[in-house]
Amino acid sequence: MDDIVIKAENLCLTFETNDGPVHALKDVDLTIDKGEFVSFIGPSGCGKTTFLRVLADLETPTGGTVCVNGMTPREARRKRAYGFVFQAAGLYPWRTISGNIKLPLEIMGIPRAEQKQLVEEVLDLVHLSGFENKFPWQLSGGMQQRASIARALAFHADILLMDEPFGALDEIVRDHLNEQLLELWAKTNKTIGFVTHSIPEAVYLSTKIVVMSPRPGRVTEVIESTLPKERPLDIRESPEFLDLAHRVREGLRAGHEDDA
Amino acid sequence: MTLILAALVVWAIGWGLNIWISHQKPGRWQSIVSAIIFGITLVIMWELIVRGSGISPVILPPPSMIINAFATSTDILAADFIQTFMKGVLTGYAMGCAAAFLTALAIDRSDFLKRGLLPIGNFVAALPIIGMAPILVMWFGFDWHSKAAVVVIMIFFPILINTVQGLDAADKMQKDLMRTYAASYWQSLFKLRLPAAAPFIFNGLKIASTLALIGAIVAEFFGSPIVGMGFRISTGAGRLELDLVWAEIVVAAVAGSAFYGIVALIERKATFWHPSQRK
Amino acid sequence: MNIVKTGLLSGALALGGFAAHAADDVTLQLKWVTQAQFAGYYVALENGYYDDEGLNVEIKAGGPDVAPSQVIAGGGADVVVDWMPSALSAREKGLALVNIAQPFKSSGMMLTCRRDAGIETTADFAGETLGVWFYGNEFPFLSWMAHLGLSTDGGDDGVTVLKQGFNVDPILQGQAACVSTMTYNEYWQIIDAGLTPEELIVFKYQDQGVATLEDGLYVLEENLSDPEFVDRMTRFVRASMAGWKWAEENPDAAAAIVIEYDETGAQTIEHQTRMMGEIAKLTAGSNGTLDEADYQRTVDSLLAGGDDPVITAAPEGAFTHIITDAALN
Amino acid sequence: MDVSQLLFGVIVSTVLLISSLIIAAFAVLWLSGTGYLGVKVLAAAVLGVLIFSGVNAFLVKSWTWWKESKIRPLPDKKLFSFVAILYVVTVIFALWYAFAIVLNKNWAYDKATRGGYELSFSELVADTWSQKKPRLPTPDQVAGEIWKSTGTAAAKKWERTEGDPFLERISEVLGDKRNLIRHAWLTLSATMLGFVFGTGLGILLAVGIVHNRAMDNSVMPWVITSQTIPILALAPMIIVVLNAVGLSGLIPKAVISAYLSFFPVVVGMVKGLRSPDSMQLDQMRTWFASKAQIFWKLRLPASVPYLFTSLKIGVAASLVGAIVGELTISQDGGLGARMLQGNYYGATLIIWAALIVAAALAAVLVSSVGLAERVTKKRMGFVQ
Repeated sequence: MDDIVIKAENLCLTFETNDGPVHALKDVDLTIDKGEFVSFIGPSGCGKTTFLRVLADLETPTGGTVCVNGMTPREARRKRAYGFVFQAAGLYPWRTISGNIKLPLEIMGIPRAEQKQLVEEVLDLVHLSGFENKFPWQLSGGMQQRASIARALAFHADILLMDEPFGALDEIVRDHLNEQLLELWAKTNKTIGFVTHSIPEAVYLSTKIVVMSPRPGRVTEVIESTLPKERPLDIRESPEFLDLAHRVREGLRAGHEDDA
Repeated sequence: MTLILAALVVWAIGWGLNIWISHQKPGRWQSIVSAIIFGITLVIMWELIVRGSGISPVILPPPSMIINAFATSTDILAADFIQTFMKGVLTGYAMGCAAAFLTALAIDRSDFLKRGLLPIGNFVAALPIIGMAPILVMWFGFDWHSKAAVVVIMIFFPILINTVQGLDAADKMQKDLMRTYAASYWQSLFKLRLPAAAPFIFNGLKIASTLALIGAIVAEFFGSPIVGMGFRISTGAGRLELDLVWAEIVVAAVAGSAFYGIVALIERKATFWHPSQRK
Repeated sequence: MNIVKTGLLSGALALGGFAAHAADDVTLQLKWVTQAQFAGYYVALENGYYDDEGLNVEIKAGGPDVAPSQVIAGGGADVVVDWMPSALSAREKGLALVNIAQPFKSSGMMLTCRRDAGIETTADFAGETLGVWFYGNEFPFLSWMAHLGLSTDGGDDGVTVLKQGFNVDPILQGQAACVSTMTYNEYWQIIDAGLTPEELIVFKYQDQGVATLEDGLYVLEENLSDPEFVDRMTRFVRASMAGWKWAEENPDAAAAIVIEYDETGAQTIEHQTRMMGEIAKLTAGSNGTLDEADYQRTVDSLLAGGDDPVITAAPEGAFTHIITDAALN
Repeated sequence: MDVSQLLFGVIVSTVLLISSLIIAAFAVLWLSGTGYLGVKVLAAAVLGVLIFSGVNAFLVKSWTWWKESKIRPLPDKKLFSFVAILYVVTVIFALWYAFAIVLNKNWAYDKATRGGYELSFSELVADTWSQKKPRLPTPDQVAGEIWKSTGTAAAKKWERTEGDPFLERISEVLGDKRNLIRHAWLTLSATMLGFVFGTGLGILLAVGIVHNRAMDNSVMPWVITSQTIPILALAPMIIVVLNAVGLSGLIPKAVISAYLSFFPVVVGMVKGLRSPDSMQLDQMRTWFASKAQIFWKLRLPASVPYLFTSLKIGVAASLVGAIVGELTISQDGGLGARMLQGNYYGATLIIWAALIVAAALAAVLVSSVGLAERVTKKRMGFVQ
């Protein structure tokens, strides 16, 4: 099917350490369609970040296959098929906001004039117009993270991979950014992979929630969201939402039990 | 000519070996072996190039001559080592460290002194103090006392500044915690601030360990009894005993490195908890 | 700006001079810093004696850490001013230095002692601390001590040797009973410091019969087989000796020339004038030719070094008269 | 700053000045006996520190009282620092004069004994503070010597060149061998050249070490070892070797100066080039950045703060290198040559003048690098 963007089959990844092998990922099978918003949730050590890093070719799997846009992760990386947002904003203190967003564009060799236009576009998208010439430390934490999302969006990759991007922010800012992320997703129709450890966040954002469990890292449950695409903040008090959240919690517990 | 070509071949082999090693599984042995191979490569190239290009041994003796001089004059080298290192450097080092440390503690007690002395200390630490060597030789006489004095003034300020900085290193939260325990000045000094300062103090001690030997040797250039590493180096060149001079330089380098290594080793044992000491 | 300009100018002049006269380059390495001890060479340069001989001479001043023998071995000079003991010692170490001229007839080296340290004769040296220069200058002292039968390892029946810096502080401050001085230099520093000649007693190496030859001109033996080099040195020695004789006759003017060439600006005209007066006494007896009797005395004195003689065998071919014969006769 | 603060400053300074003079006088009286010099210097230092701390404790107490009495507003921090520095400087000068008496008194007594006259205390002080070749010259003597060898020397040269064209006179004055300014300039040029060599070499080595594991393993330990070799020992040999290949003058000095200054740069740059964390490097990977791009866009800019810290140490080391070089190649002039010549002729004033000028040079060099650091960091957005 053309719509499949990411496909993992029997994916395994084992780290060799002094205390013996650690199975970060074991037999992971997963398919993600175009335009989906997929959250990965699970306790720490369950391999959710590792999975994202495998997709981004930051880790090499030790078994199984993985396809991104029909290519190997390495080819996908070479083709710049995805944008990656890390846990911290990771903006360069010596570059202004627009300089930071230009950084990947410079690396990819995009012409200067086009760079300028792209930067304006994405800044508008994340509501940061007017802050082009500010340095990162002159912005609040939430604004910095928005800038880093803008940086990941700047080169029009179809896929956006986000590794706990809002983990270090406070609840109120987080809500706000979640709302904006949904808006952005609706506008751009990108495929988003999103790692989180917050159940409400996962339920609120996703069309598909992947529940994972540790030792060995594996997928225990994939929950399709029944929520509509249009999601105001107060949807979180609806029974449908609470039901989904309950299912996720159950899934997490189940994963935990067979660990014990 | 063939010898010089041979030198290039040796270089290629040595470097190739090191590249091969660097692709092996990482471990502690790797850097040690690499460094040794690099050093041996350099020494062999030195030998081959000096012999190959016919450089006079009174300008640059080949390593084989230096090793020979080393072997035949161990008694001289040992006497020089004792005079310069054991008497001059170690005495000066101990005195300089103690003086700087005590001064740092005295300064630490008063904000006023800290504000007054630190800028001046920083300034003095950047000065070419080595220029004081002839003056100190004039003041403290020709024997090792003046060398120790040079060592003292050379290492005093680096240690002082590092210690004072270190005593400020404990963070506010930890200091507040000590306050909640109603700890006295000395309690908080010994239980919190000195341990927190240790990485800084050791940094100062390490800098001082390389400065000390250089200071003592330089001071010997300006007058000394007829024994000592600086004496041998300066007079040996005049007598064209370059092999002995280089043997003495080797002793100095080994002694200096060992001194530094010992301080670093103590640091590793004493501040194992510091992030920089963890793997 | 000025330095750059002067540099360019002198560079252009040197090039121009080379083109015009095709002058031969000679580099002379001195044994010590620019002072009246080397007045003859500076006078020859300033008065154009070298130019007249078709030579383009560069004089490199020395210093406490510059060993002329090492410089000539490294190819940094064609001819060096050195003392015979250190030249012979270098020869024995395999660096074949040959004396081609000897402008200094007498030795200016002496040991200056304070009378209040209880020294009247050489017999009083035992158990005292004596200041000595090294860097090649220690050889005459060592052979003298061997002559007197004194060990230099310290102890009551020997002397304690102190590596003297470049000044006379040890005697002023009582750290040593005697220090090494030159008649033309350090002795006057002691006098300038306020001690009177009556308070001092001097032992001249010349009077003690252990004098060794001082400032001579030395070249590498291998170069002497080259007739062109011999010719160049002949002209050099001729011009240098003319410089020396002029300096002897015009000490004040010679001192002023030396001052002009001192790059460090630390020399004073008073000191240099006095030094020139003393130097003239040492050069007076020589027309530049090495006196073989003096040579033999130097060698004997160095051979008689006791357990650890400066040289172990009488050197062969350590001097030549070819150049002085050609230059002066 | 209001009047009361100024008043406070003045009172404190006066108290400090008086107390320091008391220290000086006391030290002299106490030490006017005879004995081993080193012991006395040590004793004087201990005594100085004791009195110093006593006065200090008193000041701190009164300061606290002042603060708590709330009669007047608290003087600001800058003034406090200024007074503190002033205090320390005053004490240093007082001790300097005191030590001048202690160190020079033997010669004064020696002269008196030989001349057969008695010295009163005031005569002793007058003599020790004005000797021609003192063991420790007083600050005013050093200042006088510096002025003599700069200002007065320039004025003399100016007069002597009367009649020459104006520009020529200026260049004559600046190029005067007796002028300390020229020697400072010579040292400065060797320092700068060596600094540029050393920094360049240091950065290149650091880049190699960061990018090549083999180099990291094999070269780094020897870089550290190189600094334990006493450079003064190598200096004469470096000069002879370079002379043999026809390099003389500025270059050998610059080489020695580079030898000393490359080390801090290597160490700092390796640290700086490795300062980007794994997240930043991963980020670069996701963009498929080349090694060169990672270097130019991430590693190099991230290393700038580290570079400047090293440069400040490096420039001071460069100056030491140039001076050490000049101690050996004294024939070309420079501050090191002045120190050596001063030592050779026992002219302590020349040594001290050269030392103080060298110190001033070091201060200027380090603060220029500091200024460049502030400007660059500000432009790069490092400063908050």
